[in-house]
Amino acid sequence: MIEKILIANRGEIAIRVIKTCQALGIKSVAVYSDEDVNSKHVKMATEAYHIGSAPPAQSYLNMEKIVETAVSSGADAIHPGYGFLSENADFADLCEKKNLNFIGPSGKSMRLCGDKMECKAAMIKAKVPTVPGSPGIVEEVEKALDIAHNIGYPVLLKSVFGGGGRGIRLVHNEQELRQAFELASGESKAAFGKSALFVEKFLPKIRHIEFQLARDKHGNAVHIFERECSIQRRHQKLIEMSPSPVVDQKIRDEIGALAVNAAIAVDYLNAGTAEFLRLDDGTFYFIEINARLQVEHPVTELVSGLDLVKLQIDIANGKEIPFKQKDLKVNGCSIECRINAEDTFLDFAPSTGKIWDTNIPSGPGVRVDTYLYPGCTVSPYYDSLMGKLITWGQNFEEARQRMSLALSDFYIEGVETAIPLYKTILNSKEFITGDLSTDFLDRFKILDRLQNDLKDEALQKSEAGLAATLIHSEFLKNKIKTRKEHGIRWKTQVDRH
Amino acid sequence: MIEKILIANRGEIAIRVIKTCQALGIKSVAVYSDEDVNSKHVKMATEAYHIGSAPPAQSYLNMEKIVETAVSSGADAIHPGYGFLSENADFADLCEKKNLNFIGPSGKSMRLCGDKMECKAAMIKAKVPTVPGSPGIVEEVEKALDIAHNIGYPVLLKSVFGGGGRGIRLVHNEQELRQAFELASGESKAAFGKSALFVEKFLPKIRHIEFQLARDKHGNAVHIFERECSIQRRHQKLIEMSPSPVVDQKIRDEIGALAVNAAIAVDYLNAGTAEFLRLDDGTFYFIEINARLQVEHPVTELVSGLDLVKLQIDIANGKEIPFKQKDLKVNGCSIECRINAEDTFLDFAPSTGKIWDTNIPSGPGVRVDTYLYPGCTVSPYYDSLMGKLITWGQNFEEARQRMSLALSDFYIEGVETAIPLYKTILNSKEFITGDLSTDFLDRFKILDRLQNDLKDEALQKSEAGLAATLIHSEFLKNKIKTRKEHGIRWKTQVDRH
Amino acid sequence: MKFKLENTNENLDGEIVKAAGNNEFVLKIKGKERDLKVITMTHDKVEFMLDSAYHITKYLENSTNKITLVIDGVKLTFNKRPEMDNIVYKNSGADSASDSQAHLKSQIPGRVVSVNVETGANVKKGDVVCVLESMKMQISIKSHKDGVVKSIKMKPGASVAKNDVLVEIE
Amino acid sequence: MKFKLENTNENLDGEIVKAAGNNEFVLKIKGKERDLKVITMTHDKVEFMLDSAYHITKYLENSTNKITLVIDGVKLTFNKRPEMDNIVYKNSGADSASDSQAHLKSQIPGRVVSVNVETGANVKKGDVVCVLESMKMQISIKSHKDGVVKSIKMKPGASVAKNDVLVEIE
Repeated sequence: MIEKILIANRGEIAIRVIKTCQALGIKSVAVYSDEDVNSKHVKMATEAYHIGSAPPAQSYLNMEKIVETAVSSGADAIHPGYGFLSENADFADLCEKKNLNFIGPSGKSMRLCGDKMECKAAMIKAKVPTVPGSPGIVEEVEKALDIAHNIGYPVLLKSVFGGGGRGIRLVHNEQELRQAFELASGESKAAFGKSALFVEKFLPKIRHIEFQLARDKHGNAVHIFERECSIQRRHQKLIEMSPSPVVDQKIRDEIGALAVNAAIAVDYLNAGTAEFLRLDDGTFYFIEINARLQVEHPVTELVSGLDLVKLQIDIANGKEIPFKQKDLKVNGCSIECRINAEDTFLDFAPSTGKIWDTNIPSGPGVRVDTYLYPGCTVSPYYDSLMGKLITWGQNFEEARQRMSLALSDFYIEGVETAIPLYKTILNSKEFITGDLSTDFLDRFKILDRLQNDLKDEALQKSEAGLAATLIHSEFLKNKIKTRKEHGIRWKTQVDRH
Repeated sequence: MIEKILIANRGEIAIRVIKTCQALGIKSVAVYSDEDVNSKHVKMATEAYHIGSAPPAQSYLNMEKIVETAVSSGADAIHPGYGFLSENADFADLCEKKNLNFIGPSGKSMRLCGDKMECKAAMIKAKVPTVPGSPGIVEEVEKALDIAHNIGYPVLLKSVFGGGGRGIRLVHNEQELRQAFELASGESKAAFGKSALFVEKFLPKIRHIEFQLARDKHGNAVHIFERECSIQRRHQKLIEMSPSPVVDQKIRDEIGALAVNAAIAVDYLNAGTAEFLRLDDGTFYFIEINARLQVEHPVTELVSGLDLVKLQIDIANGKEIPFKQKDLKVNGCSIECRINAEDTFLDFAPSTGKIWDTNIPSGPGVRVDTYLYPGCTVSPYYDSLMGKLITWGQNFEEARQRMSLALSDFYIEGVETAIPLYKTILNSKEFITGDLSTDFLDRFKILDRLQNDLKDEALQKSEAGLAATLIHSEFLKNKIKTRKEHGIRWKTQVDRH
Repeated sequence: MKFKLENTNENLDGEIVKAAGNNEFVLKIKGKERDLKVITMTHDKVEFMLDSAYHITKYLENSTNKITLVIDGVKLTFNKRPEMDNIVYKNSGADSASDSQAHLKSQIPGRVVSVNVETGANVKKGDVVCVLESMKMQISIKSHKDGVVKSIKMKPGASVAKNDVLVEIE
Repeated sequence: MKFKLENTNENLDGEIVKAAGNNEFVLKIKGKERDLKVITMTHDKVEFMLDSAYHITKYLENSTNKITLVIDGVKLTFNKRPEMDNIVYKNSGADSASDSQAHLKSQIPGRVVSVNVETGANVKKGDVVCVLESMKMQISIKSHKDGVVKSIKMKPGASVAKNDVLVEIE
């Protein structure tokens, strides 16, 4: 039985895993880079060890150092979180070799999931429908151009190591494909040390719908409903929810069964996710298995009542999944908004720095998974996800109202976020009626609406803002006077904190 | 339809009601006394009005002023919260007279519930079993002594205006009854302007189990399961949970039906609670109806998925309850700990003052309803409830683990609380096995165990505390030196904030 | 430095062995060497790693006799003079004073509802001396000893703060 | 005082009519009298009731030209010189500079992955000038105008801060 878990990650997911460890009385071991000395996961763990400098390759991607730390600290298991080493089959193998219980699938199964081409072949064999596209990995740009020419533009250029939408690029013609190929190849090399790209038919106005999976060592396999993740930017998810507005119990049973078959086809173990695209005509295509806990797992937790990290630990301990498919019922509705440090008006470019102040929302049906606290720092070395705001309601409308309210309560000073964008989306009639697709932002010109909403909001508050400024100016004048009389420079008064 | 609600209350319950108003897009009007200028409910409401000085009689109990404020602010409804005017039938009548929708039962029904003697008569007629005791109100101490003599000591002396355990006194003999009668009479006069006491047989080792009720204007009535509220001090609830460890579905159906009959017997409208005592042999006795939202309503919200304030507003709007009894299923388990400003080791005496710092716990399955923020003040003028920590889990054990963890995360600097006591209770084998009763604290000498737990906890942290102190002393020495050199007095450094 | 941990029999001693630079120190606590790395330090707060565990400490009081701090949410009081007696746990609604003291102090803030004794009266330990009201509750304050009421320091309607003297009994 | 609300055409003017004592004031805003009561005020924060509604304001910037504040979670910028132009919304991964400016500045912090132009080269608006990496993403920085590269202010591997000049194009 697992008694001490090293969490090979940082940020909100490390904290998420620690919380379950604490509740279960399992000791937790955090690891941290130079950049993360002050991070919350370090403060919350039972023990914490420094593993290297800021760049991921020298810390959170350093398998040997992490495994060594696990062994020397007496941990008997490793939770990889998401990102970093979570889908690295070599890491899973290394853990096994060192007698560390890797909380996830076997290296072999992970390799199969990660090799999108082999995975596709396994799915076709298991009669799980897949997206039309390139038959294998494309190593040279010329080969990619050939394939694209055959299946017809536009096409998607994807990285085998992608995951979570990272490294997916839409290209409309030869020139764009050349440019994208070079960039994607470079990114992949920087992050994973190698590049492996492939080409797929671009499908317009699609929904991204995925199924949460769990499978134990005794061969029991279940799906834990779907998540609708169609609100995206640059092919990365922004808003997720469960259930999907276009999945009823019949579809859930049907596609859920496909998802379970997909898990069996790759001998998947532990919690994972089968991702599908859904066309407007209701066709579902399997795209990939994410061989790890997802960023958006909380929406599934809130509608199922399950603690998925606990479930992962139970499965890793060799226990049977403690419920059957028929025991699971969707309870209410849950929505998640990813709180990224990004500037919406700069094409979601990163925004980093010190968080001078923050207010984390709370209340009935509100959950926030975050590493933020006043005074913490958002580092340019790691990804932009600072936290996740998740709400639950008896139905979609209640979850939506609570989200809208919680977004207004969420204050982060120091970096830009998409919180105002989310308010515009949440209050749009298209979101309310469930008219979702991965091109939602473009299709409904949401950024234009956002500008109008921001203008309206500013106008609504302008008189109160002016009133505050009148009074405050008086105060400052008197302060400056007082300060000058005491011979202390005014500047000290406006220094932050 | 209700568009603007005045909340005739303060503290966490005012905030709780405002949260639902915000989610539903209903405007909220706060009222506040001199003492509450800086209170959170004032800051959160759409509008806020000053209604008088600190003593409740001059503000939160001033019916005319509150109704006048409601009318002049354009509110169309009043939510009374709990305590203060919430069970004052005259107030309900006054609201009706002024065309304000009182969110609660009618004055007539409230009067019947409030008059414990008439209520008892109505219950006997409706075949709802009640506790053996005095036939009516006892106005003079000599009369009380007679009755006690007849039914035999020990007896409970109760106030008709009590509610929430307030004004209940256990007396073992004539002398105690005389003293208690005088005190109870005084308290009741101070709080409600009049006194009305009665005597009831004291039942040893009982559980306090209550049923949440709702009844609409169309005659639909349901119960929303039970709450086990047996962990008490001085007859006031400390910890509540739903479901109760001794209530299975059969008992829930049976006693729930009695609770619904009780509501019908007094023509009860809106959300309310039927309180029962349960003897060790499984007998349930009805004791009273609380004609308002309870402090402990969140545990019912977490296991039913309902927003009870929303349900109250719907019923006040004349809507039908949007579900039937058979649609309701207990989902998981929820526990609440009341966070009172009280000193456990001073017999739970009040502890008031400024809250220098606070950390509010959060995380999966954790909810906190509170008015606390760093810098706020806990006033001696109002009751000691600063907030409520509520957890949910798939089962009792998960809810308990999450509570235990959240209690450790809850930090309040400035007043004493029972948080350490709750940790001792939550981790006791008697609580874990569900061996509960209203004399739980005495029966298991919990305060002695608490002293041991505190000692153990202190010993565990003592070496780290010493390490901190060694380093900090060095720091202070250097600081004082530096400060002296700059001619600024050391004292400014240790001033708080 | 030597301390006694209040409410326990624990005596502790420790010293800084060396400052290793980069905010790192070697300490000796109860005879054992420990590594400490300071993360942040202010006049009333220390965040640090001791060996591999994070701790946060806040100082509430630092007087000549004792230091009160909260570490990881746990309140500790170190007596600086280990030879001093422990302070006993408070255990009643009244005073923690011993029989030998004349002053009966209030341990709660509140308003005086009634004064139940007169100057010169005889009282027994446990007799109700006065009734205070706080947070909607009435609380009887009982005499901490047998004796004669020497003086009464409050009157009905007055507010009393924590530690105010209510009566003197000799 | 007169202000223009940035990104809108809203001109605002207001004054303090009188201090009514007890932290209460009468203001005139856009010609209408309003009651204001200050709850707390510090060098960068004001909490107040305006008529009957609570507001909290935090000042992020107070320069000679403009005031940026957050009120009830909403960020406002008041231009102190209403005759000045609005600042246009940022709208690309590159600079908000207009054609007339030579400097192409970085609007993000990051590490330079590659420099795609040479000094003296002709570039067209939209051509990729360099690639930055930040938060695991590679971002192409495009020229904001047609012109000739006059100087290059960074090199591969270097870190750039927000608002650092990347190249000059004339």
